Amino acid sequence: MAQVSIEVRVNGSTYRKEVEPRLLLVHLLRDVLGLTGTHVGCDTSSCGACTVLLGGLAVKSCTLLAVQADGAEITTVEGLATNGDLHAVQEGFWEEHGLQCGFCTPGFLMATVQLLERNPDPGDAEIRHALEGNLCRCTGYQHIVNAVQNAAGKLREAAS
Amino acid sequence: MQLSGTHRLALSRLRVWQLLNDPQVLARATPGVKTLVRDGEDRFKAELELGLGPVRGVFAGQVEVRDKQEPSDLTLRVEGNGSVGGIRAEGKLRLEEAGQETLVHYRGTALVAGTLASFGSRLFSGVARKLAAEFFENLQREGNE
Amino acid sequence: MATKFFGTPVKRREDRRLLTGGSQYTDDLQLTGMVHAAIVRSPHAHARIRSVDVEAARSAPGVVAVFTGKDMEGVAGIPTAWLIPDSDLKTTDHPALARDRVRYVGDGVAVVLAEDRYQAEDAAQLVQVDYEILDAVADQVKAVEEGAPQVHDDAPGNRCFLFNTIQGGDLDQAFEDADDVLSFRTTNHRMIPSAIEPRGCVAQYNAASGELTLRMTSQNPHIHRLLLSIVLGVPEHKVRIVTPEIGGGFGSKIAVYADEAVMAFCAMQTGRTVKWVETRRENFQCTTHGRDHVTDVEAAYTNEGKILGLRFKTWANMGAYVSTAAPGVPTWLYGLMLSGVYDVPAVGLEVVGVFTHTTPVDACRGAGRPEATYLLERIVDLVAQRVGLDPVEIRRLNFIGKEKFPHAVAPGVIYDSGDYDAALDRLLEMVDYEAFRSEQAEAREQGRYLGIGLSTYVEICGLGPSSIVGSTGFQGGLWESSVVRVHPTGKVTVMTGANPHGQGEETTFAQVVGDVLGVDIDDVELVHGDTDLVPMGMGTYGSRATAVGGIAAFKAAQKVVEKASKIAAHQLEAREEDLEFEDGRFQVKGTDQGMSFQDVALQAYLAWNLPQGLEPGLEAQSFYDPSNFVFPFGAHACIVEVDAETGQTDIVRYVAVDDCGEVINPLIVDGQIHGGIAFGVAQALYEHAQYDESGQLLTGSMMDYAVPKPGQMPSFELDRTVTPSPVNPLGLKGIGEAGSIGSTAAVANAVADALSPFGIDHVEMPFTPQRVWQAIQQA
Amino acid sequence: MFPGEFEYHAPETIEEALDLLSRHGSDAKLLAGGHSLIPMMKLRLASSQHLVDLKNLKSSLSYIREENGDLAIGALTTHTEVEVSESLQQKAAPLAEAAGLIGDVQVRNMGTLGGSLAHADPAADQPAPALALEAQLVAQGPGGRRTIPADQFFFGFFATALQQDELLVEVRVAGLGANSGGAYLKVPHPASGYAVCGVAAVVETDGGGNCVKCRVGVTGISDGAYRATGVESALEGSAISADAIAAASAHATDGVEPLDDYFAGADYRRALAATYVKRALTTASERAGG
Repeated sequence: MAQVSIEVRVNGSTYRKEVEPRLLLVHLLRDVLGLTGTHVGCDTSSCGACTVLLGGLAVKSCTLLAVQADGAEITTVEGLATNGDLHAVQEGFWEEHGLQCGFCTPGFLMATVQLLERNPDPGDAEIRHALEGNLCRCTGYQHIVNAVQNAAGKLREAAS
Repeated sequence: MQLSGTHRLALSRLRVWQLLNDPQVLARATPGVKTLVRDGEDRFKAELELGLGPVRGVFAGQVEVRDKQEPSDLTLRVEGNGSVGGIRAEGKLRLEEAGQETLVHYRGTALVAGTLASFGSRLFSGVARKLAAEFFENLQREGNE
Repeated sequence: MATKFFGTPVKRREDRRLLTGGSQYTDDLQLTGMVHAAIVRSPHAHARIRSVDVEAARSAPGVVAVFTGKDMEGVAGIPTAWLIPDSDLKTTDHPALARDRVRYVGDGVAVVLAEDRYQAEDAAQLVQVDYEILDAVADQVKAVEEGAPQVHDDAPGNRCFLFNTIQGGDLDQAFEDADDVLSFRTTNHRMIPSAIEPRGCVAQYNAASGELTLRMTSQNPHIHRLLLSIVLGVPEHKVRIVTPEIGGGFGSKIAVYADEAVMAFCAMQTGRTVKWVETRRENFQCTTHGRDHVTDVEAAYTNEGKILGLRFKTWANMGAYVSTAAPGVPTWLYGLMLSGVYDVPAVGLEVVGVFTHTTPVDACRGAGRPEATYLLERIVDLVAQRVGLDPVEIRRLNFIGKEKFPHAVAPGVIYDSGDYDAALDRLLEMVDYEAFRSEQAEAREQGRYLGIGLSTYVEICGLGPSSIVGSTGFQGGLWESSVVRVHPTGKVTVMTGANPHGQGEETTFAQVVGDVLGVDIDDVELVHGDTDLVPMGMGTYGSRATAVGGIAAFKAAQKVVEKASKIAAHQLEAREEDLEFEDGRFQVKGTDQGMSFQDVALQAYLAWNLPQGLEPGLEAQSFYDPSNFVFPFGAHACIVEVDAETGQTDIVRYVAVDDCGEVINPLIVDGQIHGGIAFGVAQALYEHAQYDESGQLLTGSMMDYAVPKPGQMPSFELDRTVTPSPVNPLGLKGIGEAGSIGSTAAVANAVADALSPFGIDHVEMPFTPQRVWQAIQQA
Repeated sequence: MFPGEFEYHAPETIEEALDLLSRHGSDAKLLAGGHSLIPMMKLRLASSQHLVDLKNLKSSLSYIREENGDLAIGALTTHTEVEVSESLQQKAAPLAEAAGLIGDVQVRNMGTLGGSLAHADPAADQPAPALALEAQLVAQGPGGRRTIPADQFFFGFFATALQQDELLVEVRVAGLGANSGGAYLKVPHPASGYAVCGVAAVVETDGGGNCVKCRVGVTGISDGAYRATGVESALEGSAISADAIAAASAHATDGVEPLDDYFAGADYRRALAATYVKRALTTASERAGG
C-alpha cells in the first residue's frame, strides 16, 4: 500500500516520516520515533496507557492512525519534564505514591495534565470521573486521587 | 446462545415448505449468501458475506437441512468459518397453519467462535434476531413472486 | 540497629524512571535484526486439527518463517512444578504448539515470524487450519459428569487430581456434637489477573556460543531459566533470563507458558532475535486465570454460635492444562487457611481438580486464600443469623485468642502471631458500628437498603520454609538469596532473587540495608531480574519478597558489617568488641577515634592493611530459609447501598485494619493494601470471566470484562495494628495479597446484610446489578 | 493490535468526500473521530479498502450555532465540545449530558456527534437525546442536502436512513423553551461504558403542573434507539405526579423486544428501562418547573 508522508511535532521536535496509512499513532511514537514511554495495554481503547496530548487534547494513541495526527503537536510523557525538572503532576504522583508497576502511569500523567488544565481545583469525585479512561491494576486509585490533588495544589500555588 | 421466535408469513404452509426446500430460494433469502452449491442430499456448501455496521466477515461453510417432516418440521444447520470467527447454528423450524397464513416457530442455538465471540457478545442476540427477521422477510418476498 | 529509614514513608526510588518514560518494559526493547511473531490460535475450545496449511502465510510479504506443532515435536512439553502428593495428579502432555488437538480457545497452533508485527498479523490470517469441531465443556461440575466431553485421553472423567490430605481434628465427632449444620453450595467465580502490561518475550540465540537469552515478563526469572532449560534442552547455565521493567503480575507472570518456549524455539531455528508481546485479547485467552471454585460447605455449630467443624468439598477448575503452580493453589494455599481466624477443632477438605476446555487456572493475587476467606466469612455470618448473634459477636466468640499464639490449627499449620480482637476493635471504632446500625434502620424505613459486611481474615504467606513446601510437592525450595556488595567508595549494590514488579522493593530493601550499613538509601542500588547477575532466587509472589527476600538482604548486610567491623578494628588498632557501629561509623567506645563505613570499604579494596588471613573486598551473600510461614491478618468492613429498583450496589465506605507485623515503608504498605482491596472488591462487584457452553470466553476484552475504573472504586479508610512476626528478625509479615484476601468477603457480607429485609441471606457473586435485581425479584 | 491494509483519503471538501463515497461505494468507510471504527479495524472485524478521513472538514463541520432559538451542531463537533457548550447545556440539556457520559475524556475528545449518530450502535448514547429532542439530521449527498427527522433515522443495528453516498453534516434541535425540561440518565456497562440503558426525556408543562408534551428516547435496550411513544402518550395531557410518571413509565418497552446478553437479560432490561424512564421523566419534570 502507498505510504503517506506526514509531519508531526513531538515534544518540541519535528519529524517527517513516510508511514503506512494503517500505522497506529502509538506505533509511530514507540517504534518509529523510539518514544517508548507511551505504552500499549489493550486492544479496545479501554486502558488509556497510550494516552498522549494531541493538539493539547488527551487522546488514546492506540485508537488513532498516525496519518490522522499529520501536522499536529504531540506531547508524550517524555516531554513533561523540563530541563530535568519534573512536572508538578509527576511530582504529585511521586510524593503520593500514585504508581506501583508504572505501566499505566504515563497515561495517567497525560490525562491528569488535561484534567488540571480544565479544572484546577477538582474534587475527588471529579478526579475519578476525569480519569475514567485510564485503568490501573495496582493502586486501587486512592493514591492516584491523592497524587492529582497534590499536583493541583502545586499548580495553583505556582499560578498564584 | 439460545434463539427462539415466531414469524408470521402471509403464505400457505405448503408454500412456505416449498420455499424452504428450494435451494435457490434459500440462497436468495439467507442474509449474506453469495453462493450456495449442492453438496449431497439436503447439504450445501455456502459462501456468506455478512456486514453489520463496520463489521464485515466472509465465511465459508455448510448449510444442511435435517429431520424433515413434511410439511411442518425441519432442522436447519449452518456452519461457517471466516477470518473474524466461526458460527455454528442449529434451529428447529415448525410451521403452523394460521388461517391463510403460516406461523414459523424457530428454536435453536447459535455458537460463535473467534474474534466475534470475544468482542461481539453484547451484540449477539440482536444480530441473530436481525438476521432471522431478514430471512423471513426475504422468504415472504420470494413467496409473493 | 539504628532505624533511620525503617518505618518511614520515603518516596520510592524506582519512580523517577517510571514517571518520565525512562523505564524499559519488554515491549520497549528494539534489538538489531529483530523479527516479530504472531501466534495463530484456536478459535475453538475443542477441536481435532485435520491439517494446517501454512503455504500462503509463508509467501506473504515480510514473512521470515512459519512453524507449526509438528515442527516443534522435538521440544518437551510445558511442565508443572507443584506435584501435590497422594492425589493421583495427572499433569498430561502440554505441547507448546498443539499438534493434533486444541483444548481451549487460544491454544497455539502455529507461529509466524515477519519483519514487522503488522506483516506477521497479516500472514497469520493466511494460515489455514482445518478443524473438526468437537464438543467442549467449560464448567467443572459438568465436566465430571458421566458422558462429558473429555479434555485428555489420559485423565478419565476429566479428573486432574483428588486431594483430601487436609483433615484435622475429629470431624465426625464435631458433627455429632453440633446442634445444627449449615450446608450450602457456592461458587467463587473465575477472574482474569489483567496486569496492565501484557506478557511478552524477546528471544535471542547465539548459535556459536549456544547461549539463549530471553528478555521477558517474569515474576521469577530463575524458575523460568530452570524450567525452560528443561523444555528446550539448553543447559541451564547457557540460558539467561532477563526481566526488564515488569508492569504488574498478580500471579499471571509466574507460570512457564508455551509462548516463551515457542519464541525461544523460533530464535534457535532462525538465528533471528524474535519478539512477541501478547495482545490484550491473547492475555484474556492465554494468560492464566484465577479462582474458579464450586464448593459444598457443611458447618457444624452449636446453638451458642460456636463452630465445631467444617467440611468442604471443592471442584476446582484447572482449565485445559495444569499450569506451573496450579495444583498447589486450590489445595494447600486454600486448604491450610480453611479455619481462618477461628478456633475450629475439626476441618476436612476434599478437592477435585478438574480439566475443562478453558484457559488454564493458576495463582491470582491471593491464590487460594481469598477463596477460603470468602467461605469462612459467609459461614460465620450465616451461622450468626441462624443463632441470633450479631456478626461481631460470632467472630469474637470463635476467634483464636491472642494468648494462644503460636497456635496450631486443624488444617495443619502453626500460626506465628496474632491479635484478631485488636484489629476488630479498631475497625469497629473507625466504622462506628453502633451508629451505623441505627443509620441503617432509619434508611430502611425510607426504602434505602444499606448493609455492612465484616471480614476478618488471616493469610499464610512469606513462603517457605523449604522443607514444608517440599512436603507439599512443590518442586523447589522457597528460600531467598541476596548478595550485598559494597564498592570501594562505600556505595552498595544489593542483588536479590526476588523480582519486584511494582511492589517497591528497590526502596524497601534499600531502607533495610541502608539502616544496617548506616548508609544513605540513595547509596544503595537493588539489582534484580537477571539470572547472569543475581544469585538463584525464587521470585516475587505469595507476599514473600520482603518477609523472605528482605530478610536475606538484611542478613547479607549484617555479614558485611561483621567483616567491616574486623577491618575497622584492625585499622583503629582496637579490639572488635570495643567498637560500636552507629549511623555509619565504627567508633572506639569512649574515644573520638573512629572511621566511617565508606573508609572501611575503601580499605577493604585497597587491601594494604587488612587483618591477617582476611580476604580483600567487602561483600556477603545470604541464603535465607524461614523457619515458618508468616500469618498477616486483619479486619475489613464494607458498607454498601443497594438500589432495589435496579440492583445496583454502591460502596459507601470501605474501612480496613490490617496487620502485617512491622512496617518498613507505610506509604508502600498502604498502596499494597489499596490495590489488594480493589482487586477483591472488583471480584465481588465487577469481574467475571464467563464462558459459554461451547467454551468461548464471552468476556474476552476490556470492553466486556470489567477491570474497575477510578470511579468504580471508593476511597479506603485504613489503619493498622502491629503484631510482629517471631519468625524473622525484623518481625515482618507480607502485605501484597492481604487486601484481596479480606475484601471480597466483606462486600459479599455487606450485600447479604443490605438485602436481609427481603429475606435474602445469600447471593452468589459477582453482585452485578442483574443478579441482585433477580434475587430481589425472586425473594 | 494491528489493522489490515487500506487506501487512505483525506478530502479537503465535503464534495470531495462525497465523490469518494460515490466512487468506492461499500468499499469506503468514513472516519470521523474513529473511536468506533478503529478498534474494529484493529481487531480486523472491520476492513474497508478505502478509508475516508474527515479531519480536513473539521473547520467547516465543527460548530454549535444558535439560530432563532434553534441549535445547529456541525456533525464533526466532538463530544467534549457538546458536553461543555453552555447553550446546549441550557437549551438541549439531554444532548450535553449524554455527551458528558460517553466513554471517557479521551474518547470524548475525539468522538463526534455525527459519527456517533451515523454509526448507530444500539448502545450509543446520543441517539436517545436526538430522539427526545426531535432532532433534525441534515444529510448531504450528490443531489444536495436533505433533512431527516431523528425518529426516521435509526433503523436498528448500525442501520440508518443515510444512503451509502451521503454524509451527515449537521444536527438541528429546537431549543427547550420556558416550562420545558430535559434530562439524560444512563446505566453504563461497567467495562465498555456503553449504555445498558440510556433514557433521554423532555417534558413541557403548561406552567400549572400539567404535561403538555413529553418525548422519551431510549437506547441500549433494543437493537436500536427508539422513542417510547407509549410513555409519551400516557403522560401527555395529565397532571404530573410521581404516580402519573410511574404509570407512564410502565410503557417504556411497549412493542420493543429487548436485547438479551449475559450482563443484562431481556427481563432485566425491561425493568431498567421502566426505572430509568421514570427517573429521567422525574428530573425532566423538575427542570420544567412543574
